[in-house]
Amino acid sequence: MENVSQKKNGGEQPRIGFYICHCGHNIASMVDCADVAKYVAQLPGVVLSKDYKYMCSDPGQEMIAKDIKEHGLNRVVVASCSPLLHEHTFRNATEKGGLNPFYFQMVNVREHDSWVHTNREDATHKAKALARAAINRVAHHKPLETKKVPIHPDVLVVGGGIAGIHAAMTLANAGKKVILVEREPTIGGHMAKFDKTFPTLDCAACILTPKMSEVGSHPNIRLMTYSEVVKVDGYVGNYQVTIKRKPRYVDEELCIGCQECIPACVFKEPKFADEFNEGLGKRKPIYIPFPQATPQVVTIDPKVCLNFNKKGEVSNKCKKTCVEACGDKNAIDFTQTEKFEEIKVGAIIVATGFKTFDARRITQYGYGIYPGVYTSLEVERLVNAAGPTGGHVVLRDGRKPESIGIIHCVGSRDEKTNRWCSRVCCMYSLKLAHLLKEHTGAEVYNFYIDMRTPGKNYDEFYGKLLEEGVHFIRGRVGEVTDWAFTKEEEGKLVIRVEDTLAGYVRRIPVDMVVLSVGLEPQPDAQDVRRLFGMSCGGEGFFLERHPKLAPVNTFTDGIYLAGCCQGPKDIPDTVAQAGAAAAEAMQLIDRGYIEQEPNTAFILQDECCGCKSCIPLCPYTAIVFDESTQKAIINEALCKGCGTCVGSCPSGSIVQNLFEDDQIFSEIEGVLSYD
Amino acid sequence: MWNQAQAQANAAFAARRRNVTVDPITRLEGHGKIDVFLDEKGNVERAYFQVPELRGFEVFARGRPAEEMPQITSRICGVCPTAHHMAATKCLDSLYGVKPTPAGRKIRELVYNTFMLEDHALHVYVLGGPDFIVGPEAPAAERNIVGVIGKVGVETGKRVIGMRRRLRELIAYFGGKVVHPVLGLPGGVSKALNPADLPKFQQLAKDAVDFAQFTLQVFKDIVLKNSEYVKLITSEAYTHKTYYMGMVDEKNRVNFYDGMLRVVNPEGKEFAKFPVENYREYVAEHVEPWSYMKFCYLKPLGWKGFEEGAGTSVYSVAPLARLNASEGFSTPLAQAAYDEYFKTLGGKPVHHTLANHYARVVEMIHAAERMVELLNDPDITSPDVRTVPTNRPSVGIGVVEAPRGTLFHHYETDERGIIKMANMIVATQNNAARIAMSVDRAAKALIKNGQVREGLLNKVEMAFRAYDPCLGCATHSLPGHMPLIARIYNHRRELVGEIEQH
Amino acid sequence: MPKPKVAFYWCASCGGCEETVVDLAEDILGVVEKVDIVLWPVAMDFKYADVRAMPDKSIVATFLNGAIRSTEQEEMARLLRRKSQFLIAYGSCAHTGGIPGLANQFSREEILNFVYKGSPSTVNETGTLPQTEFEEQGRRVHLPALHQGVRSLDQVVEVDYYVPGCPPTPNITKAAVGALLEGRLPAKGSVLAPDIALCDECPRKATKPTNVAFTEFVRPHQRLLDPNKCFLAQGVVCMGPATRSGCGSQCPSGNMPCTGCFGPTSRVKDQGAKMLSSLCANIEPKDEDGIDKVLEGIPDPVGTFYRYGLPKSLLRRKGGLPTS
Amino acid sequence: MTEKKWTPRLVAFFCNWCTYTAADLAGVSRLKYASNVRIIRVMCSGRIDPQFVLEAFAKGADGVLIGGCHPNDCHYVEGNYKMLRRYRLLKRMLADMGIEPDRFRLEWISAAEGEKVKRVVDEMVQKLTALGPLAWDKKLEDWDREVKALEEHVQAQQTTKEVANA
Repeated sequence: MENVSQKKNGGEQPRIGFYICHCGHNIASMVDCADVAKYVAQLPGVVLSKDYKYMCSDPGQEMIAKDIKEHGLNRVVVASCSPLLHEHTFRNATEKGGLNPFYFQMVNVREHDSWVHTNREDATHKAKALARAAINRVAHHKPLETKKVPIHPDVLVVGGGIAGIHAAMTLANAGKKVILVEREPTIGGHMAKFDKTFPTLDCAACILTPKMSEVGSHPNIRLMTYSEVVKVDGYVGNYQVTIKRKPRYVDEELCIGCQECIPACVFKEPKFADEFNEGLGKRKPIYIPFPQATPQVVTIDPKVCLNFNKKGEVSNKCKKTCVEACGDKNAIDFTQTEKFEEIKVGAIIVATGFKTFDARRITQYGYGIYPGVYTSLEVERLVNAAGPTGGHVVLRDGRKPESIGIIHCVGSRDEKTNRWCSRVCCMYSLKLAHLLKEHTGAEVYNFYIDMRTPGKNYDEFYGKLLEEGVHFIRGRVGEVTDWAFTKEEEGKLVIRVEDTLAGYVRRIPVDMVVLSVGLEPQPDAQDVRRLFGMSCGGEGFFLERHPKLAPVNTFTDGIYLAGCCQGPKDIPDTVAQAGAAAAEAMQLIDRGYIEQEPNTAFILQDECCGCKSCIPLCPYTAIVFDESTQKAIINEALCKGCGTCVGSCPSGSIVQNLFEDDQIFSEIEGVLSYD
Repeated sequence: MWNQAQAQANAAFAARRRNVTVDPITRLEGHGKIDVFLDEKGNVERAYFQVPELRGFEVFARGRPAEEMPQITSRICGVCPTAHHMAATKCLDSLYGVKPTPAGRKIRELVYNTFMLEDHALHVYVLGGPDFIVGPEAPAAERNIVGVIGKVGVETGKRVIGMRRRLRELIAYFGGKVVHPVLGLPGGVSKALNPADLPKFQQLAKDAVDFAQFTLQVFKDIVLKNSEYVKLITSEAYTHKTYYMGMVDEKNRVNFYDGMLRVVNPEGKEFAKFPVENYREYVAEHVEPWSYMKFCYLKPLGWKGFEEGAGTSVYSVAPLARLNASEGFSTPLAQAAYDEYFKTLGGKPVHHTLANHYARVVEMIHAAERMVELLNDPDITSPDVRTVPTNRPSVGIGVVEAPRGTLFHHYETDERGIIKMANMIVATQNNAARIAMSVDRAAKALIKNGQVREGLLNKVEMAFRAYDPCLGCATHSLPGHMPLIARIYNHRRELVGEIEQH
Repeated sequence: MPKPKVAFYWCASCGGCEETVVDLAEDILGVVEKVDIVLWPVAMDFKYADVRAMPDKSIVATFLNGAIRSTEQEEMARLLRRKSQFLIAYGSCAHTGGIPGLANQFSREEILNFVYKGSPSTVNETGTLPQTEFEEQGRRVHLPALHQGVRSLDQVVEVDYYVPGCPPTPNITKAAVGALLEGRLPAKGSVLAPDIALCDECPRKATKPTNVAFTEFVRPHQRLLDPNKCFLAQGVVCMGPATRSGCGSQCPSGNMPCTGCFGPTSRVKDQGAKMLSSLCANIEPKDEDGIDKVLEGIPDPVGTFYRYGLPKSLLRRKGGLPTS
Repeated sequence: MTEKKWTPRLVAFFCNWCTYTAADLAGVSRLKYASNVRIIRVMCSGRIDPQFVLEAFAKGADGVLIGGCHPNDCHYVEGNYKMLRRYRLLKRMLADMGIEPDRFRLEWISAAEGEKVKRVVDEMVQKLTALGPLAWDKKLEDWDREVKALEEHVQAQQTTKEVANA
């Protein structure tokens, strides 16, 4: 009556080899490895028990393979770091020794022991208990086959900023088919808004726009702008992604980008806030964000277009002069509606970027109160030749500023807002200082806490600025106010700051204040995280699988990170990371298949009573009721191995490979057997 | 532990000198125990009848949902599970203040009378009857069902077994199971009678009446025609003058399932008649330090010890008592047998313990007749078998006449119907005092001048078996049949003898 | 050749198991012919002395029912173990502790104090309690001490086979006896009943939907129950999915849910935990309040999930109770 | 162990994706917490069979901690809800069996919350220390002594009997 799954493999007696890794001092300093090895040596079924400096090293792995052959081991246990790190390494070593790789069990004595405890005796004791559990457990292990699942060769890139663009190009040039999804009407992201880039001061447009048009025309890239990912199903190698295509009321295929419709619009003058220019400029209901926008396709904004009513429905109230202008191109199509499209891809690169800090949150800096206070991004547009003022730096009241204060770390390194350093502000503040001085000849003051200029030629750039006569005042600005104490302060904005070098509080009157706002996660980062099954760090940026060894991987296989959605970084780092993400995706795809952890569940057909309790529990509808046998069966291809049905089967008739009941029971007994 | 081993070893040696058989496995679970103490002359000074175990259903019922009680309490006794099941179910009606539907009530009554009949039959042919049918002096190994079959013939044996099977099938039909049925719920029963199955059961009921009368005939032929047996039945050794209690309908006729409780005094005059809800005013339990069984007595009279006659407060239940406490039966054949019964035994009340066997057979006839009546009632096949309770539960009291006598269940719950207090007084407890008296009587009669007469325990156990004592019920612990062990101590309080009977 | 010797004996049980053996009805005559019953207290008179006198292992099979709660029972269990080739735990009490096992949630003292002092019909001004040793004018009378808690048979002596059920049904009893007489025996320690849960043989199986999501749990008395529909589909807790089959789904045929007397399958260590797991996982609400609301329908989880098996469950007994 | 002063035994079942990873993060971040905890990895909190919890207590755990992904974050969509529902009733049942509520805890800990692993473990160890040993395994041993005692007693009896019959 004993159920099949409970039987040991072939009834053979376990011959276990145990190895504990010193990991240099990482483990050995807190755990008495030799003592643990000595303890394990006398446990039932253990044939040999060793401690070794670096188990993951080649000699370490070879030792395992060699011992298996020489000592006829049939089970292997390694106590070292987290299985999430090296389980595969040691499974392979086990396999090299001629054993099924799943006759292996790993014990986490580093992340879960030596690194988190302070008492050597207790840590050693814990290591023994954990080892004991693994020894118990491994005896119940069974030989398993990893499933090979073919991979869909296409890649989805989410986000059309420089990160997404570069990743897409890299993949496309390598011959991979790429789908690039961008929620705005054009790709380009933040970089497209920049004027010049530090430290080289080459113009952003000059280096970015060629790449953009390349993307637009690349045979291997399918560009989906004004679109959003709304659903992600499937798993590594085989994702089904649903994409929402917002109606732009212009047919992308038919529109040739001649833009004749724009002057033809019934609105003679642009009168609506222009997002691309941070609201400093105006646009019409029918518009193209900026001249080099990709795709070169106009967009109609139903919120303001006369042809739509308040509810956003087509009212046909408008003369539709734009349609006339478009003529027989017939590109304008008011009947467009939201569409959903499902695509299949093997890998996904998430490059959804960042949002700049909302300067209103620091009221004492007066943004939104004093017209003379600008954010750095606004200034990027002001100094840009293609910007709302054609590159002339004039204040909202039209005056030319004679003195300018640039306040660093707005929304960065601040207990009250964001604790992290946004990494790019110092450099772009220097750049803006340079540009503003160049454009206006004004006195430029930089208010900084620390000047952070790591990176190639960065500090040199800082040096150059110092020579240009830009003022640097060290100290966090207390407030920006128009309350004048003295004659010369009148009509100016006064920046009050404690100069920590001079050691006293100063009041600097200026015409223009620039707030160097920090970088934040996108407001919808949490939704995006859930969409792709990723994790977020405490600050809300997406979490990489490992800060050093897997910086562009996420905890979900086949989903990679690029750019500032993972954390603040400058363009060079972003591009480098995008390349890395592309490479990771490629090595996944080019393998052609993925090996799936064989931790799937199966139902014992003779034992299942057909109570159907498990069926609604499966999130992947992998369990079905077979009317002919009157029993439930699991479709292994759909099973993802969560084991929920196993834990819930009232008659214990479902088994999960790698996590069988008796394996876990023996583990429980192990961790509790003290001596 | 060690001391007990010592004591037993010493006892062994002491006993061997008087060469009385001594059993090294002592104090066996499931034994009633009798400790007999002799005076200097070697005559009985005092005999203690003990029941050595207790399970405490009342306590572990706490925290359980009340609706589970019919199933939980039926495990008090697997010989009369239906009695506990039904008492508990009626207790739930009272707890939730809900009246069963006509069909619900009648199905309960049908099942209950069927149970009474088959349980009585079990006793007559398997448990107690063999004493008479095979004969009290017959070798022990023959005084059992097989012996009975040998005596009355395989055909009769088959008929008995077959009839019990069919009766139990009816119980199983409604109760799912025959041992520990599940039909009882407040306001009725869980399952209706499918009209298609009615004829089958009506036939059964008819056969049951024949069977009951046949049984009465067997009893008359084998027992009443045998003057030895009649002498035995009416002998002093098995006669006790006590009060009697039984459940009666509005015309004071025997009713097993429902009614008022009536008590008559040793002269047969009505002492009390009360609704079951007032049981605590009339019935009380007395604790003795030497037994786990509590001894019931009539509360208004107070505990007067193990006394009989005028001064007693001891009362008795079960068939003998039911017939004494009633004024007849509602069904003709039973009524006739009732009259003949008292005529045969010299008028009411009958004080002879062994007459229980006779009374039991009379009751079998009534149970069978009730089956016929109920199965011919048009309500019986109605699908409307249960009223869902809507009242807030608080206190419930339910009483039935179990084969072995009056059975009380009493629960108190919180507003969710979760048991806070459960109390039960079980058939055999009502008889406990009288049983103890029978033991003392038998011992005194059969032990003289230190001479322990053979067959002591045969005789004593016959007295027990007449009550059909269910010590399982009594302490909510032991099974229906009760093996015995008696120990004899001399005036120096030394164990001089130990006799077992199973 | 001599007939094989068979014995029936009970410990702390209600006698229902004995009744079942009697319920073999006609077959009993058959059994009686095939075997030599050496001990059967409910229906035959024998002296234990005779059993004791037997050579060890001379009884082929002893069917022992009832839980173990005292040394007396243990003594007898050990004696019969010694005399028998096969010791069979017969019925829920011997198998998993049975309903008396629910006493493992209470202490002996709680029981004594209520029964002899607290109960409303007891009159006991002197507060007398039964004594293990009571002396009256030099007369010493002994009562066995009640023991703390209840045990299944295999927690006391080695058991070869189990026949489950409260009580076991005649059909599986017959099958078990047959298997023994014909030597068709499964692995030692087996439960002599199908190793598949009750739904397999339940006539209501087809009416269980594949998407049951509990929005409430209904107690049987709270609603009229559909005589043909799966109880779980009606929101009534039914232990069937966590309970061995073999009884012929008797309780459902009486239109009441299974309460689990056949015990868990061989693959389950703790019947109650498994049933709890399956029921709860299928609750509909996701918030704690919503979940708790649904769970109000299970006011007594221990009594519901361990009705017959508390002593054999993983925890066996309530914590903090005296151990001796 | 016996002469060593008592410290609580805490068994933790962590899901692979969130809480186990958080424990790794706690390690990488070199956070320090009580060494009493023994972490057992399962793929999803939905896999945690109430039997595991009971077994842990029965085998001598003083407390059991379950860690899973935050609501809506389950790597397997809803496994954590399945566990939450079991938890609600299991906790009540354990109380009926005399196990204090503080000995059994469910926490949602995301992969980023290494800090929370430390906090929860330390809190729980503190509470368990205050509660003292549960020692269910010892309790059962004590209870089963009476069985052993009887075994000896019966042996003793056998010998006395032989003497008697000799």
